[in-house]
Amino acid sequence: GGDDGGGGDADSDEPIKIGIIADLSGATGDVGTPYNQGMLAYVKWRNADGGIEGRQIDADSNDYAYEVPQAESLYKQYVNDGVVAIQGWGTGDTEALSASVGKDELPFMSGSFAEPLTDPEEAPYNFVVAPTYSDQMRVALNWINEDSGGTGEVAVFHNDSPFGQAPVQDGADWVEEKGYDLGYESYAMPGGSQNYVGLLSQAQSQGAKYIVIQNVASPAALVAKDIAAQNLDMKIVCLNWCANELFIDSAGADAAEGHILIQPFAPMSAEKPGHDPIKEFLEEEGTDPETIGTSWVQGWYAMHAMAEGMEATLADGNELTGANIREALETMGPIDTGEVIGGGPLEFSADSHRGTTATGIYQAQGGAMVELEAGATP
Amino acid sequence: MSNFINQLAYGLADGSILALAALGFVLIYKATGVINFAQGEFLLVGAYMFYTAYVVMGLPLIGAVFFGVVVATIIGVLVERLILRPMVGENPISIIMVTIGLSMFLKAVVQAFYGTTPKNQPAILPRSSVEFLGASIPLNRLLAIVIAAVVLTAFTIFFRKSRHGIAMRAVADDQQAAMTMGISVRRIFAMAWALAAVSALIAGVLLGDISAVDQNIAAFGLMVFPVVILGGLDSVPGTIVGGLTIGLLHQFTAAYWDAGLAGVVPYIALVLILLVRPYGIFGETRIERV
Amino acid sequence: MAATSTGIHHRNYTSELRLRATKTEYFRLGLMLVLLLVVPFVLDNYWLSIANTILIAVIGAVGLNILVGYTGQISLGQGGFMAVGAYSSAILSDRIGLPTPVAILLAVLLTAAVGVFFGLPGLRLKGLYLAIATLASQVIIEFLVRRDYGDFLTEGLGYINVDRFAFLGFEVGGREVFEQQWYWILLVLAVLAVISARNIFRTGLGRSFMAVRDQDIAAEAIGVNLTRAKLTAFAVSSGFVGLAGSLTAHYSEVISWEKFTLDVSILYLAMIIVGGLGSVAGAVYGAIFMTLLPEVIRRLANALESSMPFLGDQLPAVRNATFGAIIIAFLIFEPRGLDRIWQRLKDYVRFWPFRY
Amino acid sequence: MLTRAYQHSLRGSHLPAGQPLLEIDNISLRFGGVKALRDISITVTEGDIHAVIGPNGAGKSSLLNCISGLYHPQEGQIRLHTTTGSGPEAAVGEEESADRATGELQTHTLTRLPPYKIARLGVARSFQNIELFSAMTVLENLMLGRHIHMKKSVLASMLWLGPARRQEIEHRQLVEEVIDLLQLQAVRNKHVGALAYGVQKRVELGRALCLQPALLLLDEPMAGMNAEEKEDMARYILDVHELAHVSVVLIEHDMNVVMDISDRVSVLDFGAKIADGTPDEVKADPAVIEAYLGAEDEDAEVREAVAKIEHDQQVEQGQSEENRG
Amino acid sequence: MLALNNVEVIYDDVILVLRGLSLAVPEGKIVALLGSNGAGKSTTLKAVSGLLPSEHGEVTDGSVTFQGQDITKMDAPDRVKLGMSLCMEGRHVFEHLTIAENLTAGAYTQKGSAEDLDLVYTYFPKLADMRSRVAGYLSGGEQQMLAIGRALMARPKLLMLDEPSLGLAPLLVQEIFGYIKRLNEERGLTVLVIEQNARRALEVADHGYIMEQGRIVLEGSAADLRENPDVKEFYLGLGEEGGRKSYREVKHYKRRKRWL
Ligand SMILES: Nc1ncnc2c1ncn2[C@@H]1O[C@H](COP(=O)(O)OP(=O)(O)OP(=O)(O)O)[C@@H](O)[C@H]1O
Ligand SMILES: Nc1ncnc2c1ncn2[C@@H]1O[C@H](COP(=O)(O)OP(=O)(O)OP(=O)(O)O)[C@@H](O)[C@H]1O
Ligand SMILES: [Mg+2]
Ligand SMILES: [Mg+2]
Repeated sequence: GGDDGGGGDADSDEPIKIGIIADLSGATGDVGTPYNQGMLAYVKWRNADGGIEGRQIDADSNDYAYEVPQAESLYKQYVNDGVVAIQGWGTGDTEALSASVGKDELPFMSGSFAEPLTDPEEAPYNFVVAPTYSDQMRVALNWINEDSGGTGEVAVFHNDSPFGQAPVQDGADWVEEKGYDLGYESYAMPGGSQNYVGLLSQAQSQGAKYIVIQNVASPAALVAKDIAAQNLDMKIVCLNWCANELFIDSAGADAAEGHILIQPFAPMSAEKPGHDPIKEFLEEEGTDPETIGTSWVQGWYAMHAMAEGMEATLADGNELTGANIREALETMGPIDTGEVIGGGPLEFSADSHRGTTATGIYQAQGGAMVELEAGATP
Repeated sequence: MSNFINQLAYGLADGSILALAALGFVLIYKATGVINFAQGEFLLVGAYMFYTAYVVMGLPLIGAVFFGVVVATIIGVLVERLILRPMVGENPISIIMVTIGLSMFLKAVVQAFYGTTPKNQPAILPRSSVEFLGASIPLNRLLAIVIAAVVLTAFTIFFRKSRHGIAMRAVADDQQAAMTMGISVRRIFAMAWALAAVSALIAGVLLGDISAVDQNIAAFGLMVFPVVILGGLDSVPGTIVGGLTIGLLHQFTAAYWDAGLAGVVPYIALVLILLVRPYGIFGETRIERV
Repeated sequence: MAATSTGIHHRNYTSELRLRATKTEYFRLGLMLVLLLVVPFVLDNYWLSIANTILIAVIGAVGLNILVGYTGQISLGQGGFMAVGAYSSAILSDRIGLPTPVAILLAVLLTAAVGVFFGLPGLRLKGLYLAIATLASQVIIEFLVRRDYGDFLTEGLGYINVDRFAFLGFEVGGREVFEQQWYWILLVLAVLAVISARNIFRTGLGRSFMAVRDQDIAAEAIGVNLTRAKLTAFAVSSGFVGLAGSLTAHYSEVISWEKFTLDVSILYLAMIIVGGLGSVAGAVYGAIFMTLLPEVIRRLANALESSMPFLGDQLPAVRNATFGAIIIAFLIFEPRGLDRIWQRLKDYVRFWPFRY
Repeated sequence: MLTRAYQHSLRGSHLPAGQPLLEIDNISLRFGGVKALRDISITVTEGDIHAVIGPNGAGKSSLLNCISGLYHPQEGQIRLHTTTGSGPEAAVGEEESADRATGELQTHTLTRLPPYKIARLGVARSFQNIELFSAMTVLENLMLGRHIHMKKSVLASMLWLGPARRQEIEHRQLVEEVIDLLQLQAVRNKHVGALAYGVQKRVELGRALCLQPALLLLDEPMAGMNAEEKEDMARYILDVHELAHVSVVLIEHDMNVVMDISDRVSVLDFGAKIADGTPDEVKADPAVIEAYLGAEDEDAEVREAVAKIEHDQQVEQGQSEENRG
Repeated sequence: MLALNNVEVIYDDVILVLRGLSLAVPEGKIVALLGSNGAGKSTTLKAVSGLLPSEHGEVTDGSVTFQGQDITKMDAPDRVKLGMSLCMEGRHVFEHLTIAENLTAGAYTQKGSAEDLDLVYTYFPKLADMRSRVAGYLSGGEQQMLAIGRALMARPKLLMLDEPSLGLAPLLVQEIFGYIKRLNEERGLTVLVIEQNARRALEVADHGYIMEQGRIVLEGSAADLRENPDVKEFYLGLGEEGGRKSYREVKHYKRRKRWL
């Protein structure tokens, strides 16, 4: 039993139960760990701040090691524990659970920004808190179109999985739709490679000057290293999961220099108003804000979006159930993120769970992420 | 043409490192009959040990290498002593499972100490490139090939010439009979594991240098399987042939076909080769006489 | 088996061929049945979902044990074969619109056929070489499913949503009863799987599998067609595995390639080794053990965390290390698995207090 | 002659005694540069115990392996004669009458057949180093001997009730007779791995017998046994031969055994046949003595005794042949 | 030279195989150990050469001394260095090694010497012809020769042979026992031999032991044993009247001798 546990009456003061499915030790543990820390930090901060309408958040976070079966098992545990919402992580678990969360009426946010998840018809309880991979790809193509002066060749290197493929077709469609004079080819990046010179040579024979990468940081960094070693005249445009400090650090400041990072969540170095609470919190905790990476900020604001939805539900005097949270998220209007996400607010509606289409564009300069443009939209 | 040479160099470099990683695997199998699923984690541990010595403890390069070798030897011997020795004589599948458990354990321990973020390590091998027939080949790849070649040759000679080589094979064939020859099975086992750990350390350090010191190094271990099977589970020269073949296959598939297939093609090649040569290219045929 | 028959006298072959002979054995069986029947009424949905996971794992592990434990063909392709069962069943029922049980049946047959195909190298390869060749089948199947050429499998979605299990007007209900109803379905299937596997090894067919494992030359010399025996073993085993795969699909209602990775193959291998190779009961124990172990470790670790907060960040690593260490320790302690421990326990109790 | 009341005949051949059963025709076998067999021709007659002897490495085991299909000679042919309707299948439950030859003569060329097909023609064997299914019980090993006679449907096996069970019981009866013949009752449910060496050898013989063989190939069944155990084994082989009328090809190094129990002896050396004949002829052959037997070492007393026994035996044999005629 | 005092051996903690066995091998002599299958002969040799631990066996009582030194708990390889060499039952050649490599492995403690190799090759010329053949493909008898030759490579003072004639042709059995005698006479090698071929063993041996069920039941000089009527009947296969009985004449039911 236990399907209501954390919900209860509008004016109960029981803690609000949230389940977190985190990757702390699996394939994406390098970004999954700070993301999870960011979420938990937010919870701590918010609770210290009086919680949500006076109620504390009780976030139960568990590692699923990036293994879908473990995610499913955790999910069932959370459902049984009576959580009212779930924070997921990867594409695999998000997809695997999207039908279940729909049936169980549990709002679900995650680090997977695939386009189909924004469609309430397809995934009624999934909310995407950032521009989708496809939107990021569109922004990237816009930028490339401009940077190249209207013609050029683009090679898309993507993780060889649905996560990697997610924006590939949409990108091609975008080029066509916009009538860009850009060549567009996509290449799968095999896992576990020790160099991408083979891929680069294919890109080279295509004549590509731009490499859009939809993958995590380590392989993207390897591409940067290889480009540097080969003295190739190519510019990398990283989307989301490789658009972070890890990419720059792993590649080394030299190899990363000049590459473009499409990152919807402003890193600490961008100094947005939304970073203030984070800094405050960190100073209290005695942590140096400089050491905080983008993924951490992503976690913080993903949790923020969820908390705001809950707050709106309670503020409306509604019982805190999944369905009510969903409705609140859809109807509450913009959620302020202090310009951290896409340089503006998030907003969901009943027809679209696409929080925003805007993203920041950064460039690696001197080993840091330097903002080129905030709130770029397709 | 220049592109081809470039790919060749990269493929050979990856292949040499693969061969080194496979060498440890083969040594263990040859002497003890154990299939070590934790070979990738040995690479991982090796890379992190070196990182600890070189970056965290700030030892000079030589000192760091020495430290790494010593620690790797100790780990190899400990693993043999504590985990594999009690399993002597058990079903090979159970032993495989133990090494799988070991791999989980080692990986988790590395994670507990070093976290999941990749570590920055200053370049050990020069990053500059040399021009060759119009191709620019990074020096670190070339040096990786050279180092691997030296180590592999040393090992091959060791096994050809030294009586330990024969002793190892004898132990692999029949432990009891080896004992009656005065061969200390324990010593041979410990030696095999220690040597395997050391060769894994070298491979791990090279890998860490050309890509990054992170958890992905362990994943490289999975590629060891097609290598050793191709060359023959118990053949030292086989690791070289297998390593280079797989390295090149991988590289050329990525460069001239579909990079996504690069992970699969070695396996397809492997199955095809096995159908022609069921014990790999140099593997010892299992003797079944009645 | 030998030990259990001490002091029992059979009057005819029929009675000797029975699986259970003594009153104690019948008593144990009865006890177990009662337990199985009571389970859905005492467990909450979460633990029921674990029970369901175990039941599916039982089917898969029994199937794998037929191949690895009984026939001696090490397989690392379990995940791939489960994927075949899952995807085919999902497509047949969802897209083609076949009734679920029919889809499952066809999926089982298809997986058996695919198993035979990937078992072909087994005709020439032995031992570890075969193991690695089956690793190749895992890699290849996983790649095909992940790559999904022509969007044939998932229609570009990357995953398939599977409709709720329904048959002849019956449909599994919502959250309240979902786990319970599945429990009954899975229990029946798992019990059937276990019984039929045991039956196989009471007959000549099963013996010929074991003969191939123990001494293939001698097996051939007494007339066992190795090709046929091995391929049959691959087919039967893959059939069970395909069933487990397609049940996974219908039970979890969504499938993607990430559910059938090499880790799954290794997990199942762990089940049968920890449970006991070449023993149907062992596969069952192994499935239970390996499904519960991470759960138990997680709960223990979480409990520990509150008393030892410094563990905090390291918790997942500590948990994984513990998991690995337990497997190692367990196999060092008893390489022949839980089944063996159980046998010894029974002997101990039976002969107590006269131990020698 | 002694008989026992067994329901099943263990003999799988219906050729009349004295007819050629197996013809080995100029076979040669090479392993790389090693010539294991050179141009060997041997004919095994139905109803005989045919011994093959020779120094170590002469190719005896290889010859047996060629017959049972584990090796394929590069040259030459091996033919097995059977009669239609007389395969082991038909022999189940039939009453045995030695002189009945049903159906037509059929000749099978074994040289290219895989081992399991040869086994199905009724050629059963034991191995030089025991090759039992060590993880199984004696009973299971013997039941495996029935493999070629059993139906192996997957579905029926899974169901158990009905055909599968009936079949198990049916074949179990014959197996029990073999257990009785070889006195294996006490170890029926033991794992063979745990049995004494001599008993394992007997189980191996039993497994071959369960096939209801037309021809039984035994590779050094008495190696590693002391005098007493050899006597037992000899007795079992003779029982198989005399009670079940199974033709036997026997490899053995103990000359006393060979000379005592075999009807015919072929001698190999370096892969070639150097002699062929009755035990007495072979024993007297100087080539055989030089290559194999060595200088006669038994004291005169023993030799005399042997000669006397042999004489008695021949007389006895002569009588029994007369009786038959 | 070698003495076993009251040795008790247990396998797997439960199977009691040797029950207080004592025997002595004097320096420079050949001693034969006879007994039926499963009597514990091989176990005795394993206890002497330290192989029991690798089979879950253990000497639980008594002691083994070699040249006055207590070696009951010593590691197997160290015993080889002391000069004891065992040629195991069932050959146990290294299948994947060539004959030459097998012999080299045999000389592991001796750091290899060509002289020993030549010695073995002169004793077993057949091996010399086949030196680069892989041992696993040799015929049974050839493997047996190799196993004995390999044991000699360690330059033992005490050579222990477990059923050396197993599977050997008569001529070769004769030869092998000839070599044993020769090695004993020419090089003063002490030999402890287990044999089923009792006639042959008692011919070359100076002393014999007969064991049953883990105990010595009869001992004496080889000559005495040859004349013992029980030994004659049960080990030498001679009929009661002294002549050899034909195997054809063996009864289904016959007298068995057990010394218990
Ligand atoms: N599979 C094989 N590969 C290579 N050589 C082989 C093979 N089988 C047998 N031989 C060789 O063929 C020859 C004959 O061997 P075989 O085993 O037939 O001898 P044998 O007469 O049975 O001897 P023994 O009495 O010692 O058992 C030997 O020299 C052996 O080395
Ligand atoms: N590793 C072992 N574990 C358990 N029991 C064993 C083991 N080795 C031998 N035995 C048992 O010990 C007893 C004596 O065995 P051993 O091999 O010493 O006999 P043996 O006299 O050499 O016989 P054989 O003539 O058959 O070689 C046998 O009953 C055997 O079953
Ligand atoms: Mg032979
Ligand atoms: Mg013995």
